[in-house]
Formats: sequence, structure tokens, C-alpha cells
Amino acid sequence: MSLLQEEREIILSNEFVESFDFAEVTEFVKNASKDLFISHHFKNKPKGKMLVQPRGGFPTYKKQFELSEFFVKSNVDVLPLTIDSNTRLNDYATAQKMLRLSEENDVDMLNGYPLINHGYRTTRKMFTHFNKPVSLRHGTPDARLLIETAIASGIFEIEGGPITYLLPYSKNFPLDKAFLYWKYVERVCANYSGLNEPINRESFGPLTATLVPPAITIVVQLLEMLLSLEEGVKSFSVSFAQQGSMMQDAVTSEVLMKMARHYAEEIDCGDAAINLVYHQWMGAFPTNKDYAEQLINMSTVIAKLVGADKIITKTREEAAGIPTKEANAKTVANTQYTLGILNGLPKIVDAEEEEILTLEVQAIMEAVFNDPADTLWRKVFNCIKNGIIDVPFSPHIINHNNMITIRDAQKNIRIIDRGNVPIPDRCFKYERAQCDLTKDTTSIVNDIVHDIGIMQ
Amino acid sequence: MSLLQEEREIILSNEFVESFDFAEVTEFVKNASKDLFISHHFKNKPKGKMLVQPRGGFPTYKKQFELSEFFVKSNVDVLPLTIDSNTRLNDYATAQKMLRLSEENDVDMLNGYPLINHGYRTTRKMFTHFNKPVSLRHGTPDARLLIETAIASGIFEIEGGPITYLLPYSKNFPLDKAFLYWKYVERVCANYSGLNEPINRESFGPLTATLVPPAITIVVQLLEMLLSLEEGVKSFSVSFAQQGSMMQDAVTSEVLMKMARHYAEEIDCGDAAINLVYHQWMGAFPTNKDYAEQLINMSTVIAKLVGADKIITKTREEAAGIPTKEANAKTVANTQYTLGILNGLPKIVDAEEEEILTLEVQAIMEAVFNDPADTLWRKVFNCIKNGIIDVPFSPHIINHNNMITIRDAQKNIRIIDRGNVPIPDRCFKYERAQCDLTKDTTSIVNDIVHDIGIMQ
Amino acid sequence: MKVVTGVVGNDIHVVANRLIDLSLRARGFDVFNLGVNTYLEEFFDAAVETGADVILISSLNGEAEGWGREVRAIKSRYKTLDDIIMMIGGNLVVGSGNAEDIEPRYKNYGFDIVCHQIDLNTGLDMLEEFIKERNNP
Amino acid sequence: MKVVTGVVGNDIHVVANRLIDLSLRARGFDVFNLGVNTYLEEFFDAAVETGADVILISSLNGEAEGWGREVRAIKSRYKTLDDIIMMIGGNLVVGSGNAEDIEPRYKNYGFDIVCHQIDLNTGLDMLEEFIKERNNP
Ligand code: B12
Ligand code: B12
Repeated sequence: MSLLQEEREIILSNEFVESFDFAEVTEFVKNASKDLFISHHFKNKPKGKMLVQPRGGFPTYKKQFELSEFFVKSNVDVLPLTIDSNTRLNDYATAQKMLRLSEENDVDMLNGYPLINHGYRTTRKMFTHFNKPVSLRHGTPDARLLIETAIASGIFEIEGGPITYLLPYSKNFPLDKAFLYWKYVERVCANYSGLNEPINRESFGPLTATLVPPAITIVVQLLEMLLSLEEGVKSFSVSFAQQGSMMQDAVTSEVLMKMARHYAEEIDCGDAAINLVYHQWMGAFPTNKDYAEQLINMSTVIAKLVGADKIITKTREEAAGIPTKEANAKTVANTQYTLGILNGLPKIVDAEEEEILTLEVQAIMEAVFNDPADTLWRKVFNCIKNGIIDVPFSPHIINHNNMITIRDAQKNIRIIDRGNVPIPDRCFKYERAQCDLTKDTTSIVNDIVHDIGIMQ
Repeated sequence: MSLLQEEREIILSNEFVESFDFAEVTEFVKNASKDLFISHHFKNKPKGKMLVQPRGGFPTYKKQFELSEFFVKSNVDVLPLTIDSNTRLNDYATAQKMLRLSEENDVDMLNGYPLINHGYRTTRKMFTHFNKPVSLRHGTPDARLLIETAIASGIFEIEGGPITYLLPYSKNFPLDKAFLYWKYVERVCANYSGLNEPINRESFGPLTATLVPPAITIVVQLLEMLLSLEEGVKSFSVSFAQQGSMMQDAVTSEVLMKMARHYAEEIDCGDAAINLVYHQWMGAFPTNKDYAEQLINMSTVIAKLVGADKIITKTREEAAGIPTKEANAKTVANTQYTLGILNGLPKIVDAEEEEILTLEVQAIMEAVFNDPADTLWRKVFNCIKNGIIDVPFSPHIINHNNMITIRDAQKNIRIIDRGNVPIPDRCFKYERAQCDLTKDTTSIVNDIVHDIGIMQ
Repeated sequence: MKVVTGVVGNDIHVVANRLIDLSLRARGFDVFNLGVNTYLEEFFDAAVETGADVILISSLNGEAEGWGREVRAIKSRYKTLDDIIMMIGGNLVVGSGNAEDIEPRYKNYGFDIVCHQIDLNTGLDMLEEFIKERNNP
Repeated sequence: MKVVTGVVGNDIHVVANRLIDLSLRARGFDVFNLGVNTYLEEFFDAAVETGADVILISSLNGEAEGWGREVRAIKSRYKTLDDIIMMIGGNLVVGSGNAEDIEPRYKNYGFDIVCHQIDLNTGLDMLEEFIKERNNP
């Protein structure tokens, strides 16, 4: 705790940070309303009820307040707080300037809420007023200060992780640093978790949302979960986004949840709550907005089929640009309605697919554990560096980009080139057998191009 | 054939009927484009492709032509032709008057297309022009003349049947007459079926669309199919509408198709093609049009899950009133899009539910076959009269209305009072066991009221 | 209190009719339910026969307008029905229409209570209110 | 023909960039792909270094406008780039915008070919057309 304290002091010594009164923050968290904790809702919600959360963030307090108010009226279960991109890059000076401009004129000069500049004393007023759980969406590799401020503000769910907020979002931020910064975040979350209900951590399973095979998604989810539980976090959400084949989504959810529980127990963290979050389709959207709505509705149906605890929504405006708050509210209302009328959902199983996927995940996890490094984060770091973990379409320079995936006739994502990822031979043979690989290279490339925009 | 010929002459001797040239009609059917026959499309469509059909009909030739043109542009697979209600009641004089008024002014004085008054020579021009299969939607107990005219017009799919077009649509039209009039229809369809591709007959499975239990729906489908195949029809579509529970829809489809094939073989009609049609939700609709769209989209997903060969669409305007052609086109486009992105659908099974439903259907079918009457239609007639077949919420005076159904927690429709329907004890016990029947009568009545509008 | 109810014209939408029957009974009315597909004369005949206080008409399929226009003419032929409460509800036009136009029009046709796309229980509350006010003006 | 390509600014949307790379190669271009998150200077530096004929810039996340305004100023510092073909495409504004306004604005910034929300293959056809016309005016 003393090392943490030292680090704390360093990150707080910043001219844009208000003075932190940690004793007061501790008191606040201790006595905070249970309703602010999403972990509390996960624990107590009626069986089968899925929490609905939209996306959104505005620069000024006033506009963010109005957005939240609008969302509360629109029957959201979880409020989002999306952070602007300057704050994400720890550039609080620019954020400050743009916030001023946004407040003085009536134009939004930031693409999210600059939490550091507003500070926790102000922001806490907003969220204790609404008394709904809030989820912090950022994308920040060094989120240490951000998370301190968030928790002090009453934001008790933190999205992200060293892998999922880095590989899809960055070209060259040093990965080892990201691991260390996130270690700090986990510890802070863990420390506060003893005071009241636990702080919930959520991993960002969609990754690049582009032809990522389920084995990679699951491995990344499991590793971020383990890195978090290791530090003492007691409530964790694994997540993934609609993949394009219902069957593959069902199998992914099954394997993900089984393995998550298994590995949590392996490290003696069986007492932690593990939740499942499903993202409505995160890939390229149809430009026809009516079609976008069909796609979104289908995502909701699948979310229920796979038994998600929370769903994160998209809007009909996704292909066009930043959605209005009305579009967001409409999606929430539609999603809530659909969840209400989804009845008699069948259990879906595919024993062979489940076995293949389980073997793949086990093989990659084993390779990670067998890395000679001393700590888990170093093992994971090495495995990304040497391509044992390889995320298709990651823009990051450390990522190998040697695994190649395409869709089979049923639109399942299949691995046709495994790069350095230790997919067992039997599984690899199975994956390739599902695809038509007799075509020439040009046709296969055309297939990949088509498969990216599969929902268009 | 000579008896038929006699009957033919009687129904044609009507001042509103154009003179029929049967030799010419026979030649026309013999040489008609295969594309006009839905039976041809059912046979040759790619595996898994579902035909999409909207609803709609207008009084004047011009408006009906425009509607069809609009539909063709909107990518429908099957054109609808909905008949006006005067024609349905064989009141061709009123239809004629209203058609004149509609043509002279710019107001639609009829709620559908008065096929008899337009005649087959005119109407055939329209449908050979578009060269798409057309489905005749009427609701006529005595449809003899209508079907002669339809087939001569190039309309090679006829919806309805003596039970499904009577019990939901009529208060006191004599049921025995309906059976005889439909026998004529089946024979005409059968006779024309030898000339080219078969004429397809389709039963109207939704019935009253209100808490009809699957056992009744299936029995009625099977009986109308048998009455049709008996007369020589070679292509038949059974149908049902979304019921409110996915699992129950899946089981219904499974049992319906298995039993349909079984009973067809029993009467040596195994060579007939049997298709499955799914109706998007037919019950009370939400007044919120966005919600209506969610519901419709969900229907499409289920249609694919149950493996339908054709889907009949609803619009977001269902609760409000007659939908515009734009609303219809939008639904078709959305449905086609959704069908296109529905991939990797899992197979759904529930062995226990399937067994229970199969036993119920078998028991009712056996009771029908055991009726002492000499012909199948008389047996069916007797069984409706004595309540062995009982359709909830039928307005017809012959229907017993003694079977009471409610929804269980999963929104499956369950029989809690079997009336005179021979539901086997074991099944009846199972059905009741799914429901909470400890409540008082008022609460149960309130539940039923709520269950009717389940999708609202 | 005696109520004659039914669905007017060639309309066969029976679900609301069944619910109206149940709800009226639950509120203590004596109900004479003529069911669907009932012509105007049949309502008046039944009212005379049973000595009803209320005629409660449903219409769902868009036919109401046509029948509404004939109410005054037909009712005037029945001497004993001057005081009967006339009520209509359901979907009173083809398409959706709007209540502000529809209500005065139907009052003009001779209805005391007009419930276009109004929920059943709200409608029956209106009926009970109307009866109370008439009894204690 | 040599093309330098990449995604401008802090934009990390990489999918289009990978497809552009493949498509240019398929059409016979020599491709120098700088990837995502590439600043304006880096494009020009690479063009000088490789002797490129074309700079093809992508922008997806709405940042293009900010960078576009600086093109003339920065490019003028490079003596040898007067004849280079400047092309930009993707999603060139925050939100959807409309192409009629956007195209002239970007031409004004110094771009020869502007493809706001235009399909990749159509855009590359435009490029080849442009090259042909320039060679045989
Ligand atoms: C189920 C249904 C059918 C079933 C009916 C089965 C049966 N026998 O009952 C079937 C499939 C057979 C059918 C057939 C037809 N239908 Co239909 N049907 C419906 C549907 C989907 C639901 C009706 C229902 O049961 N609702 C549930 C009950 C509980 O609600 P409700 O009827 O609205 O009643 C509530 C209120 O109105 C109110 N209420 C009713 N009466 C009164 C009276 C008073 C005093 C008060 C206070 C309140 C009140 O109380 C009820 C509870 O809140 C509606 C559309 C919708 N609403 O979603 C179309 C609808 C009513 N049908 C319609 C039509 C046109 C037809 C057809 C003519 C054509 C066709 N589509 O085939 C045929 C033939 C009918 C005929 N001859 O009249 C139209 C009417 C159009 C209009 N008014 O402009 C509708 C609106 C559909 C549409 N958009 O086209 N239909
Ligand atoms: C997948 C995706 C992501 C992934 C990206 C993974 C990765 N590293 O690539 C993730 C989830 C990480 C992500 C993150 C973000 N995203 Co994003 N993302 C998308 C999404 C859904 C699909 C993009 C895609 O891959 N399309 C498929 C490719 C093939 O199509 P394309 O990129 O449009 O390119 C085509 C054409 O534009 C054209 N083209 C492109 N360049 C050029 C150049 C020329 C010359 C020509 C001729 C043609 C051309 O060719 C391509 C093929 O036809 C879009 C929305 C959509 N379109 O549906 C949003 C979207 C682009 N993202 C957006 C935003 C704001 C972000 C974020 C800033 C915020 C956030 N939502 O978290 C972050 C951070 C990104 C950053 N720093 O830049 C916005 C941009 C808003 C705007 N322009 O107004 C969009 C539109 C979503 C939205 N509605 O808000 N995103």
C-alpha cells in the first residue's frame, strides 16, 4: 500500500488536478447508495433480467447532466460516461482549453466528458443526484488518475484493460507500461471494493470488431480477468460483441463463462462475481438506418439467447456519425421492449463446436502460462510480442497480424492461417475444413473484404 | 368431373361473371410461365431461402397494378391479392357499384380487389406482366367462383380452408356448406395441377391469433391438408403465426411438419409437396410503431429458426389502421435484410415438449378419425360441433369456446381447461403444472386479459 | 343496471367483446351480450326486450362511421328508448384518426359517451361516472 | 506508379487502410503504407523519400477537417512535391455531412481528388482516370 501511495502522489501532482481528500472519498464510498454499484444490481436483479446501457458523453457539465437525465427518463439501467480523447491521452491542458470554449460558445469542442477538469466534487453531484450505476468508457492506456477521480465521483464500474484498450486503439503506446498502469487501476478498484459493494471491472471484448476469432476473444477476456482478480477485484464482467453467426455466439458465451469460472477458481478467486456483457454489433454498420435497426434488434435477441447480464447498445446512426441523444434513447426503449417480449428462449448447444473452441482456448492459455516470465502480466506481454496472442486488424505495431480469418458458409469466423498462435492441429484442421479453400488467393481476399462488412 | 361441371355451370350463371372460355384457360395454365407458380419456387429455391410476402389489395385495376409494381421493386418474392369484403360475401352487385365509384372519384370504396368484377381476362394481364407468383387472400366461405377466376387470372396459390376461413371470420355461416364449397375449390385446384406445375393451397394457421394452443393449430392444419390432398392437390402449405414463446414456436414447427408428412403418407399422398409458412405476430400489436418494428423483426428471426419456407409480413402500422404501401415495402425490405444477415442458426429441440404436443395432436386426430361419419369432412364437422376441436376466441356460434388457455412464465400457451377436447390426462397434467393455478379466479382472468396483449 | 353490448356490423373481432363482458360483470352490471356481427336494430330490440339502461357498442374494423350515421333515425322508431345511455368505443374510423374530431361527430350521431381508442377500464370508469352524475345531478 | 498511403491524425481505424493496401497492389501500384495514426509531415516526408506520385490519405473518425486546413502550408515547405497527386477519402467530417459542400472545400485545401463516403473501388477508378488524363491531356 505504501508503494501505491507513492505512485498516487506522483499522478496527483498535476496542475489540473483538484486536491484529493482521500479520507472523505473513503467515507463517501463506504456510505454510498447501493444503487450506484452495478455489482449490487448484478447480484440482485431478477433472474434473466438484462441491464441496458447506451453510449454517450458531452464536454460540459450541463450537457452531460441533460444527457443523463434524458437517459434516466428513457429507462436505461446503466448510465455511460464517455471520456474525451484529450483526457484519454492525459493531455489535460488541451481538454481544459476546449472545455472553456465549449462552455463559452454553444459548440462541443470535445468528443466526451473531461472528467479530470470537472473534478470529482462536481461530478459526484451529478451521479448521486441520479442514483443510477455509471460505467466509465474511456480507452486510456494510463488511466490511473482517471480512475481515482471516477471512483471519487461515484462511478463504480470501470471498463477497459491493458490489452483490450490498447491493441485496438493504439499504434505504438508501450504495452509494458500499459500493463503497469492497469495494475495500479486494479489495485485501486480492489482497495475500494472492501468498503461497500465491490467496484466492477469490465473488459472490452469486441477488440477491433473485425473478424476476431472467438478463441482470441476468450483468451484475452480470461487474461484480463485474471490480471484483475489477482489484484483483489471481486466483481468482473467479461464481454464480447455479436460475431455474425448465432451458433458461434452461443458457443462463445458457453465456453467463455465456463472457462472464466474455472480459471478464477484455479487462482482461488472463486468468490468473485463474474458477469457477461454483450455488445450489439460493433463492426461496420449498414448505411441504411432501417437496416441498422434490424441488425440492432437481432443483436438483442442473441444477447438474450446467450444469457447476457448486460447489453451495450448501438444506434441506427452508427454508420453516419456520432448519434444524437434521441437516437440513443430510441435504441434503449426498443431494446427494453424487445427484452420484455423475448420469451421461451431455448437452450442452444453444439457439442463439437464447444469442444473445438475449448481445446483452442486451453492450448493458448497453456502457452501463456508456460512462458518463462515470473509474473502473469509479463507472460502475457511476451505472448503478444511473440504472436502467441494475435488480434486480427489491430493497428498496434507490437501485434503480429499473421493470423488470417475468414467466414464459412454459416458466417462463423474461421482461422485459415494460425500465424504463431498455438491452435492445436486437430482444431486447425477442423476450422479450415469448414471453409472453401480451393479458391485462388484473389477470391479469398475478396471474401475477406466482403466478410468484414458482413452485416451491410 | 361431370358433377363438377354441373356445379360449375351453376356458379357461372351470374350476371356479374364474364363468359368463361375453359379451353382457353386450360391452354393458358398449360403454357404459363413457371415463375407464376409458387410451387415451382418452393421446389427450386436455394436451401434455407425464405420467400417474403406482404399483405395488400386495392379496388381499381390501376391502383392494384401500382401496388404490385411497387412491391416488385421492393423485392417481394410473392405478390398478395387481397379481395374486398363484398366479394367475400358473394355480393358482386355492391362490389360493382363501389368499384365504379372508386374509379370515378379518387377514393377507395372497397377494402380489396373485386376480382369477379374485374374478370380474369383483365387481371391476367397484370400478373403475366409482373411474372411473379401471386397469393390469393380472401376469407370467403363460398369461394368457388373466386377460385375459378383466380386460376384463370394466373393466380396459382389459394389461401384458406373450410375451418380456418370460417371459425375466426364468421359468426353463423353454415359450416357444412363451407366444407362442400371448399371441396369444390380443392378439386378445381387439383384438376389444374396436372397441366403444368401444381397449384399451391395454403391453410390459414393463425386462426383467431389469440391464445390458440399449438395442439389445436396443428390439428386444424393437418385436417385441412388432408381434405385438400384427398381431392388431389399436390402442393400444400401448412402455416402458423408467432405464438409468444420461441421454444413453443420451434416445437410447434417440428411436430407440425413431422405429423404432416406422416398423415400425408397414411393416405398415400406422400408425393405431395408440403411447405411451412410462418406469419409474423398476428395478435394485438403495440401502438408504439417503433416497438411494432422490433416485434416484426423478432418474428423474422423466429421464422428462420423454425425453418419456414415463406413468411407473411406485418407492418409498423398494424395497431393504427390499414397500412400504406410504403409501410408494406419497408417491412419487406427490412425482412429481406434480416433474413440475409441471419447466420449460423442453431437447431432447437425440447424432447419433452415435443412428446407432449405429439401425444395431444395424435389424441385429437384419433378422436376425429373415430367419429362414425362416412367421410373425413363430415367427421371434422361433427368434431367441431361436439367440441373435440375448440378454437379459443372464435366468434362462430358452432364453436364450443370451452377450452381455456393461459400463458406460463415462459409465455408458452397452456391449456388449463380442456373443455371437450380429448387432451390425454398426462398431457393435461403437464400443461397445468407449468402454470400458477393457486391464484383466485379474478387474478387468472386478469392474467388472460394480460396474455392476450402479450406483445404490447 | 342492465347493459346490452355487442360488436356492430360485419365486424367479427371478438376479443374485446369477451373482455367487455367479463369486465362489466365484474363491476356488477347485468350483461346481455349479443356478440360480434350485430346490426343496429338488434341492439335496440334487445334493449327493449330486456329493459336495458345502457347500450354499449364496440367497433374495431373501421365500420363504425357508416353505422353511426343511422343511429338517430333507427332509434327514433323505438318509443321507450329516449333515456337509454348510448356508448360506443373501439377503433371508430378507418385508419387512426384523432379523438378531437371523432368525439363531437359521434356525440352528434346520438352517443352520450364516445371512447375512440380508449382503454376499456377508463371507458367503464367514464360510464360509471356518467351514471352517477345523471342520478345526482 | 508509387503511392504513399495512411490514415491521418490520431485516427486508428485500420480496416480501410488494410483494404486500400491490398487494392492498390492488385491494381499494380507500388505501395508505401504508413498505417494509422500518421501525421501530415510523415506523408510528405515519405513521398520525398520514395519519390511517390500519389499521396492517398484516409480519415474515418472525423478528424480530417482539422488536418485538411494545414495541407497547403505544410506542403509548401517541400520543394519537390508540386506535381504530386493529392487524394483523400473516408468519412471527411464529424457526422454525415454532404458531399456537395465537402468536395469544393477540400479541393480548396489542396486535394486533387476528394472521396467523401465514396466506395474504395470507385475512388481508385477516379485515381486511374485522373492519371490517364494528366498523361494524355
Ligand atoms: C386479431 C385481429 C384479427 C383476427 C380476429 C379474430 C377474432 N375473431 O377476433 C383476424 C385475423 C381473424 C382478423 C381479421 C380481420 N381484420 Co383484424 N385485427 C386483429 C388485430 C391484430 C388485433 C385485434 C385484437 O384482438 N385486439 C385485442 C383487443 C383486446 O383489443 P381491441 O380489439 O383493440 O379492444 C380494446 C379497445 O379497443 C377497447 N374497446 C373495444 N371496444 C370498446 C368499447 C368501449 C365502449 C370501450 C370503452 C373500449 C373498447 O377495449 C379493448 C381492450 O383495451 C387488429 C390490430 C391490432 N389492434 O393490433 C386487427 C385489425 C382490427 N383488423 C383489421 C381488419 C381490416 C381486418 C379484416 C377486415 C381484414 C384482414 N386483415 O383480413 C379481417 C376481417 C374482419 C371483419 N370482418 O371484421 C384492421 C381494422 C382497420 C381499421 N379499423 O382501420 C386492424 C386494425 C388491422 C389493420 N391495421 O389493418 N383480425
Ligand atoms: C470498427 C470501428 C471501430 C473499432 C476500430 C478498430 C480498428 N482499429 O480499426 C474500434 C471499436 C476500436 C473503434 C474506436 C473508435 N471509433 Co470507431 N468505428 C468503427 C466502425 C463501426 C466500423 C469502421 C470499419 O472498420 N469499417 C469497415 C471499413 C472497410 O469501412 P470504412 O472504414 O468506412 O472505409 C471504407 C470507405 O470509407 C472507403 N475509404 C476509406 N478511406 C478511403 C480513402 C479513399 C481515397 C477512398 C476512395 C475511399 C476510402 O473505403 C472503405 C471500403 O469501402 C465505424 C462505424 C461504421 N462505419 O459502421 C465506427 C466510427 C468510424 N468510429 C467512430 C469513433 C468516434 C470512434 C472513437 C473515437 C470513439 C469510440 N466510439 O470509442 C474510437 C477511437 C478511435 C480513434 N482514436 O480514432 C465514429 C466516427 C465519427 C465521425 N466520423 O463522425 C464512427 C463513424 C462511429 C460513430 N457513429 O460514432 N471504432
